[in-house]
Amino acid sequence: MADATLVRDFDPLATGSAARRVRSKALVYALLTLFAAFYLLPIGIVLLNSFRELPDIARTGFFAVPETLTLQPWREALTSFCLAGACEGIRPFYLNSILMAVPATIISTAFGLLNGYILSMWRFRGSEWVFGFVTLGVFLPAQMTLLPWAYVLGNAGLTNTIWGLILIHTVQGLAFTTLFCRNYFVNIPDDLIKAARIDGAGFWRIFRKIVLPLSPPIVIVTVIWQFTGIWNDFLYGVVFSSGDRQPITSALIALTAGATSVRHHNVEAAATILAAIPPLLIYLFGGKYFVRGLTQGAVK
Amino acid sequence: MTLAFDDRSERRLLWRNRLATWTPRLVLLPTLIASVVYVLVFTLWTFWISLSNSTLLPDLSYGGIKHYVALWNHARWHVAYTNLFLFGALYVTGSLVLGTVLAILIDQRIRAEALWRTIYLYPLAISFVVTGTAWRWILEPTTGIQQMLRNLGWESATFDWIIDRDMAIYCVVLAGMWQASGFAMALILAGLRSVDQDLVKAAQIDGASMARIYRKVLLPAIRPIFLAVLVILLQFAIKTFDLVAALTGGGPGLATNVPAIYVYDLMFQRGQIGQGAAAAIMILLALAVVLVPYALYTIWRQRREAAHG
Amino acid sequence: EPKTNLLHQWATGSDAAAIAKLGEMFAAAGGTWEQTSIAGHTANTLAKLRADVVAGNAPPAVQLKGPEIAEWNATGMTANLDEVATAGNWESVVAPELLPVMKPAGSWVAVPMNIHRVNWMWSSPKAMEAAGVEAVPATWEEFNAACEKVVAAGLTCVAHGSFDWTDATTFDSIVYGMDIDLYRAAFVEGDAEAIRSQGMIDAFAQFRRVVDWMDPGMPGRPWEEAMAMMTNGEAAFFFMGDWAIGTLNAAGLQEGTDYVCTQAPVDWGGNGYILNADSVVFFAQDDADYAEGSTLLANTIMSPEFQTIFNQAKGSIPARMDVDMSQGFNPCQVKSQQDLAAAIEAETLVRSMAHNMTVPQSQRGAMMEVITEFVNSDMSPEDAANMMADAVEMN
Amino acid sequence: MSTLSIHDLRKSYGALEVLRDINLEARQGEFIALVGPSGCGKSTLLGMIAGLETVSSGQIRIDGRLVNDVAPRDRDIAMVFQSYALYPTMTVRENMAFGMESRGVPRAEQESAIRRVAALLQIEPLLNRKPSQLSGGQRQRVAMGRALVRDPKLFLFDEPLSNLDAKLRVEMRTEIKKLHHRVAKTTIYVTHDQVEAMTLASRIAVMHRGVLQQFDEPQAIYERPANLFVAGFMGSPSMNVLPAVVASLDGGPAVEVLDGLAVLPLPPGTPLPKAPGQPVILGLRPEHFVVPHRAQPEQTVLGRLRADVEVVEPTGSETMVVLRLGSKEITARYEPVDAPRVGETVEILVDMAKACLFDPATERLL
Amino acid sequence: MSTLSIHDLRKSYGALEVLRDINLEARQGEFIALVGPSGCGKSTLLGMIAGLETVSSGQIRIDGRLVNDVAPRDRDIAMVFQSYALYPTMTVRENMAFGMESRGVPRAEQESAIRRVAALLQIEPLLNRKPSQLSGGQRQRVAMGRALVRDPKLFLFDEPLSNLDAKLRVEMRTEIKKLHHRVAKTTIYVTHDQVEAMTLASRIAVMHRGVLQQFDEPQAIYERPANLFVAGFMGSPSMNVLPAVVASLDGGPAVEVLDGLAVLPLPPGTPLPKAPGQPVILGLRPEHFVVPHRAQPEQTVLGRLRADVEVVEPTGSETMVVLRLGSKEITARYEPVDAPRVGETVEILVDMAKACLFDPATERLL
Ligand SMILES: Nc1ncnc2c1ncn2[C@@H]1O[C@H](COP(=O)(O)OP(=O)(O)OP(=O)(O)O)[C@@H](O)[C@H]1O
Ligand SMILES: Nc1ncnc2c1ncn2[C@@H]1O[C@H](COP(=O)(O)OP(=O)(O)OP(=O)(O)O)[C@@H](O)[C@H]1O
Ligand SMILES: [Mg+2]
Ligand SMILES: [Mg+2]
Repeated sequence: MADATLVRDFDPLATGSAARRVRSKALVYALLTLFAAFYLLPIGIVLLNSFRELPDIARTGFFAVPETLTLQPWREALTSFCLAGACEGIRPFYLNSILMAVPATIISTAFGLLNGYILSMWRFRGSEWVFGFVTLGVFLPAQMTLLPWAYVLGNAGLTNTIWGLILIHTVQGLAFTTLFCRNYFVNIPDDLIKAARIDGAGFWRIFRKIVLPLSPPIVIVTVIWQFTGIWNDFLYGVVFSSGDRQPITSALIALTAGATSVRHHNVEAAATILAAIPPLLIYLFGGKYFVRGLTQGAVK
Repeated sequence: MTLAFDDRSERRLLWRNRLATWTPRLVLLPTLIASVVYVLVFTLWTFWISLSNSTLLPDLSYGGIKHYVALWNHARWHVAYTNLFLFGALYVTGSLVLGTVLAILIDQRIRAEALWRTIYLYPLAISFVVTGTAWRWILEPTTGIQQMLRNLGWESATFDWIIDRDMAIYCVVLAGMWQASGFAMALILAGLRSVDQDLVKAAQIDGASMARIYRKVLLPAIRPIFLAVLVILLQFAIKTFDLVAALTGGGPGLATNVPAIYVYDLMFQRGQIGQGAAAAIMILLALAVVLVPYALYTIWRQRREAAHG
Repeated sequence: EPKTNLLHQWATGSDAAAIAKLGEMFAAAGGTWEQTSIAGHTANTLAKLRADVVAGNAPPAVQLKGPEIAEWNATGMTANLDEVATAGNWESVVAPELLPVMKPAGSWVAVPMNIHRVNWMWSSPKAMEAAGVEAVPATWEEFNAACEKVVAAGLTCVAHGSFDWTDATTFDSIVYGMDIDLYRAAFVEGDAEAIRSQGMIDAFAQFRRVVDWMDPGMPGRPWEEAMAMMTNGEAAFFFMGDWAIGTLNAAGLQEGTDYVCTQAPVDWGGNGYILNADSVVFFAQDDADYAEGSTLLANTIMSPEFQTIFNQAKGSIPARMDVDMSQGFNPCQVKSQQDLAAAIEAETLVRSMAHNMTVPQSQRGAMMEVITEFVNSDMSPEDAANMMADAVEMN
Repeated sequence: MSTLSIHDLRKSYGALEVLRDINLEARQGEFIALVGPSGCGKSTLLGMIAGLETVSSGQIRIDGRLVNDVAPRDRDIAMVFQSYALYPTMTVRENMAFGMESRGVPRAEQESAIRRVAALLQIEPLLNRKPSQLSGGQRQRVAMGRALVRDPKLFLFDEPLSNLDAKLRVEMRTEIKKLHHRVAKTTIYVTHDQVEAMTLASRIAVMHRGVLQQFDEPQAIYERPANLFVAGFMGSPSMNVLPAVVASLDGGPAVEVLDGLAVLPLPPGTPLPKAPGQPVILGLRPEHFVVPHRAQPEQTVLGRLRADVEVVEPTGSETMVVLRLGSKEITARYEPVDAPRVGETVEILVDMAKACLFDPATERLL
Repeated sequence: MSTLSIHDLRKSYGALEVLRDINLEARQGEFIALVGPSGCGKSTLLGMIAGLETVSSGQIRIDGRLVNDVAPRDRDIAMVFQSYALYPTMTVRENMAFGMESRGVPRAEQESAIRRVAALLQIEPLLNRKPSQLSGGQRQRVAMGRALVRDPKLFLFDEPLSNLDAKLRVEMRTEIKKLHHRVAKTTIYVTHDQVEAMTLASRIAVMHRGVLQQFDEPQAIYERPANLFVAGFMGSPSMNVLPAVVASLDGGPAVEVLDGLAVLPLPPGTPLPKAPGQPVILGLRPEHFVVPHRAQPEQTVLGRLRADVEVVEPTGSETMVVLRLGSKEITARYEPVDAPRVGETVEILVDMAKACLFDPATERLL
């Protein structure tokens, strides 16, 4: 598939006189820089303050040239900061988040791929309705589903387990992954599937040998989407996991709500950044595939 | 006429054929069941609860529409529902406009495009549970931009929207745009790239300025993408929760309350599950107002495209 | 083997440290300690509790307060602690005002962890001196006069960070200080007529004056920052409960020089006390281990050792009246205990509306909405009183 | 026995009927071209033969066996697609092996089949490349190779050349023709290019709007098109059609064209197609026009016309000339040396022995 | 004065040089075709003329004015694209008006220009439709209309017909030819279809790998291709090329082909291209072969060959026959009636007066 989103062969600003070309490019870069400052501001502020001493922050506020730089907040965030009842920093919760996000991402992506494959290449009467129905799940507000989920988890004996969270995120994710995968797979030429059927391949063999090898772009999209979504969710984590089994974002929710205890802004800043690292990394490395896959999958 | 092939192998083929037609449906079944439970049962349950006597805990006895009456008599709900439309409109148009501007800038064959794109897109990767703090720091007059400007010597600088009940909602919009405009940018950019480049060439030869080319030719050509982004953003807007919770907690006063916060507060903090459910149903209604026309439009467009080949 | 799992919202910092101590003591007594701490909004804790109950899996012990204890007691799912209570003779050592809260239907279902005083006013000696205010004002009239001076001196009179609960905390003190009977009728009984009365309108009018003395930066400001304005002399007065003591101690500030603690002004000249108490409710458990754990946990919480350690960290005072406070407590805490006794004596002790010790959550929520709206808008006192009465009547 | 026989086949998508009353038969080793304009149902028919589309009614038999309900894999067919449909993630070798693997053919056998076909198509050097690394012509060849390794009863082609550029298309056309001579498999070949159909097929089925218009040998279709549609569709430039009226000339049968501007004789002895004075439509191919001095002895029935030259289009080997005849334009083929210039008035003969007459009402050949 | 003149033009993308030493000139009203295989740089050259691509070095002048640095809008050109590039959200009328609006042409003038061009192209009934509601041919017409309303100095076409199907392409080709006669604007027309180039252009520029191979009139290019590339590219089927050796026959000049299998005379008086015994390459077009009984009196220099028939491809109006000559295959054009059958051995004459000889080393025409 052509790398349509990444290259552009024609540059409309490269016409006319050289002076005009230089002027328009300069304007473009100036604007880009301005916007970049706006987008980087929050993360920049957090990063800056995560290296500052607490009294320094207290004296001069968050927007100030630091007097001294220290790694102490980071050390504390990693090892001794008291969070959700434990004073071991954010490490224990990291593991929870990974144990939750990785399986839920994999399972929902796997189902999404299969569903998308069926809904685009093995259509049957009513399959469009099934698709529409599954996609509706995208729109349910989470607050509304909390109590029904409690019943389901209770009856399934999954309350306060990682598996309960995995179940929730998988079911919730199905809507998105199915939507993305279906919209991606409809772009695969029908002829390919027809050729494979004539070649004697059946449902599974076509999936494994033809469709899966073509899926990396959309797999990347769904994995990124699901992983960041699951990683960043706090509501389900708060309600359906307990104590030291909470995911990291749920543990960190304390930072945003007023608590009746002393605030360690610098440690919070460090913890905040540490918590954001996995999704950030994923975007950093998968970003360009994400944009590309998204446009092949999401918008149709 | 006798069959040219022996009966047994013919029948075996038939069976295999039949299995093949049913495999897809069987594989789809788990998802379908999950969706029926998740979408249908959960919604119906909530709807029933909204008509029940539930307060502290769910209670399935029928109680009439009292929760809806109470809901609409509640001043805070009015604030929340009004905010939903104000915030929704500003957030969606703001993100679209900002995303469009960014997409157009990035579309100019710039260097290190991936870098710029990542900068604008990364907020999507981070939860507001995490960045809410930073935004508070920035917007808070005593710690943020206002203070910085004053420290720099501009004594009368004022930027205190977040503590101004009339302006606080715009801070929420601003932070929301910060998070979502990258997403809009990515999709619009890809849309721009999918437009036939010959159109730009043709318009240039036609003597149109770049502004005119985008306004008259390129942006209209990707209208379907705008619509898709619009719908995605709108459902983000309607479900907005942690953005507000982290940034203003619904304050100052009740100024930035939104329905999702209201639902959560009533259902869980106040123990008025029935009224919370009624509010949730109102959210779904708002969603339907957005989605039904979109679905109809999509179907109509598909029909039309099919008709024209 | 006794086991427990305490659901609470002391998730970070010194709170978390205090709870960790409870865990240690529980474990030392032979129990297996688990906790579920849920930060942020109380709604999170309650959501978790509701979800667990709905899932048929009620947690053994939950941090809950005031009328909520009664509400959950009414569901019939709470445990009965009468036996332990009798054995520990709790009836006679716990502050009497707490008894109806801990045994809403006659049986013990909860144990108190502490007593917070809500109606503290913190004053800055530095600011008062700068403004020429000689004594800490004792009545609202004096307070108003003092504020005039403070403002004239170019300082902020009232340091404040506006959230619904801080606004309500301040208003608690005003209503209580102006008319204790009104407080009882309106905020304890939830009587709409009382709320609509002239007394409440007067209270709102006084509240308006207080709000006008706050600086414009107050909405959404963390209360620690507001308190810092007071301690460093930018502002003269600060209304906040005694949990402030933890932060003051941590910053190494001294009572008397850096700040002064007195009760918020009262116009009726006596000794007042608005009380708030954290408590743990126990839910009935099928598992014998957990049932046993509940007994152990209740006893641990009620033990003088825990009450001492916990409250020294939190700034509150022990819920047991018989704990020796001569060692390791802040002077304000000592004063708190003395005032509590005096208030019980004078029958001026009340529970706090703002901190969810009186009316049900639905009514309290409605009251707090009106209060915080009042602070953040230019609503008139009459409208505010009417709105609050309407809201209470509806819920 | 015929390899493929189709009887009263019908296909509809819901209310939309896309194929009607198709009857077709392919003898062992025959090369049948299905030709027709876009959307006429060619691909649908091919899909039904392959088993990729369900049959609405009628019967399809392969080697006598009714296959209406047989899955594609069990029909013993191979197919080449317009898009080639090469599996993009597999090498050429894997593409060719895929069908055999699916059927569990032993590896050694697979290898030898691939080697044989690769040699036949001269694609040995490409075996380890991915489709994206191949040129259009190479992809086309690989697609054929994939069909050939299977050694099926029936070959199906769906516009296999239409993605190639003009030059390559001509070359590949000749290759397919040679290949068919060599392997002599029964072949159904869909195309919308009438030249391909003419040059390749032993018989051509012309379709229009889901209905089979004519099914005959190429030369027969070209010379005696069954109706105006076939006449217009087959041949490029198209057959010129002129409204005419039955008349007589020198006692023999004739037609009068262009409101009496000219009278053209019909071969003597032709039974009068209609009563004199009745309208007919006269069809003349560009090569039926003859420059006077080039008239051949065997061309005996010649009409004569005068016309103005409108456009001259030299293609190198021949020159097409658009002539204006009253309100009508006709295209005539000239040898390059004989070509007139634009604006000239020329005299030209018509070889009426080859002319076709159609009924204006039914549009059928008379 | 020439409308367009290009001098020593060069274009490179980074290290990749895509155009080299292009020198080209279009006289007022001329129709120039740029032809060459895919990727040879045609579109790039056109883009540079339009101002859509920067110039690496060299000069482009329009009406004598150096336009290297002039923006497209100020070059007074119009362009028709392969994809038509119609603005999809505007109606046909708006599409045509867009350029004038951008330039601030008064509305009344716009209207009259649109009316004039719509009448010329017979697209009045389409004016209020959107491009998506048009057929391929109609879109093509509208794209031309949009270029025409502007009344520019120079028309640029980039493969305007290659998205149409074979039939429509032929029709539109004729229309463009007529249109050019009517409006007589200088036109640069890019195509990779040599037939289009031949039929439309007054002069053809053949390009290959970014280098201009030959720039001459169509007939000259067809009959005297400058080198083997042009010879092979122009004409379909391609010119047959045979290795040959210079020899003599009956005292006259001749060439010996196929290791002495045959000796073919060259026109008497032709200067010997090379010393006898030297290798040359003989180029023969399919129509240079003549069936013995069809030989015309003017064809005096005839060679004679015997060959086996390999493939017969009837197209209706003519029949292409692939003949095997030793190890070589050649394609010859036959009248359908004269066509042999596969497997026969035939005798055929070669019209050597039209033969081309090339130098095997330089590949240039001798
Ligand atoms: N799945 C379908 N549902 C409805 N109509 C269809 C479907 N598939 C094809 N058609 C219609 O059936 C008709 C025949 O289509 P088909 O693809 O067979 O045409 P074709 O002759 O192959 O055309 P082309 O030369 O463009 O490939 C068309 O009018 C098409 O719109
Ligand atoms: N922006 C670019 N960057 C690098 N190389 C380019 C670019 N644009 C074109 N090329 C290269 O320049 C060469 C000429 O391209 P061009 O599009 O002019 O060919 P063309 O003759 O128009 O081919 P076609 O017939 O396929 O349209 C090609 O090899 C192409 O790969
Ligand atoms: Mg087709
Ligand atoms: Mg090109």
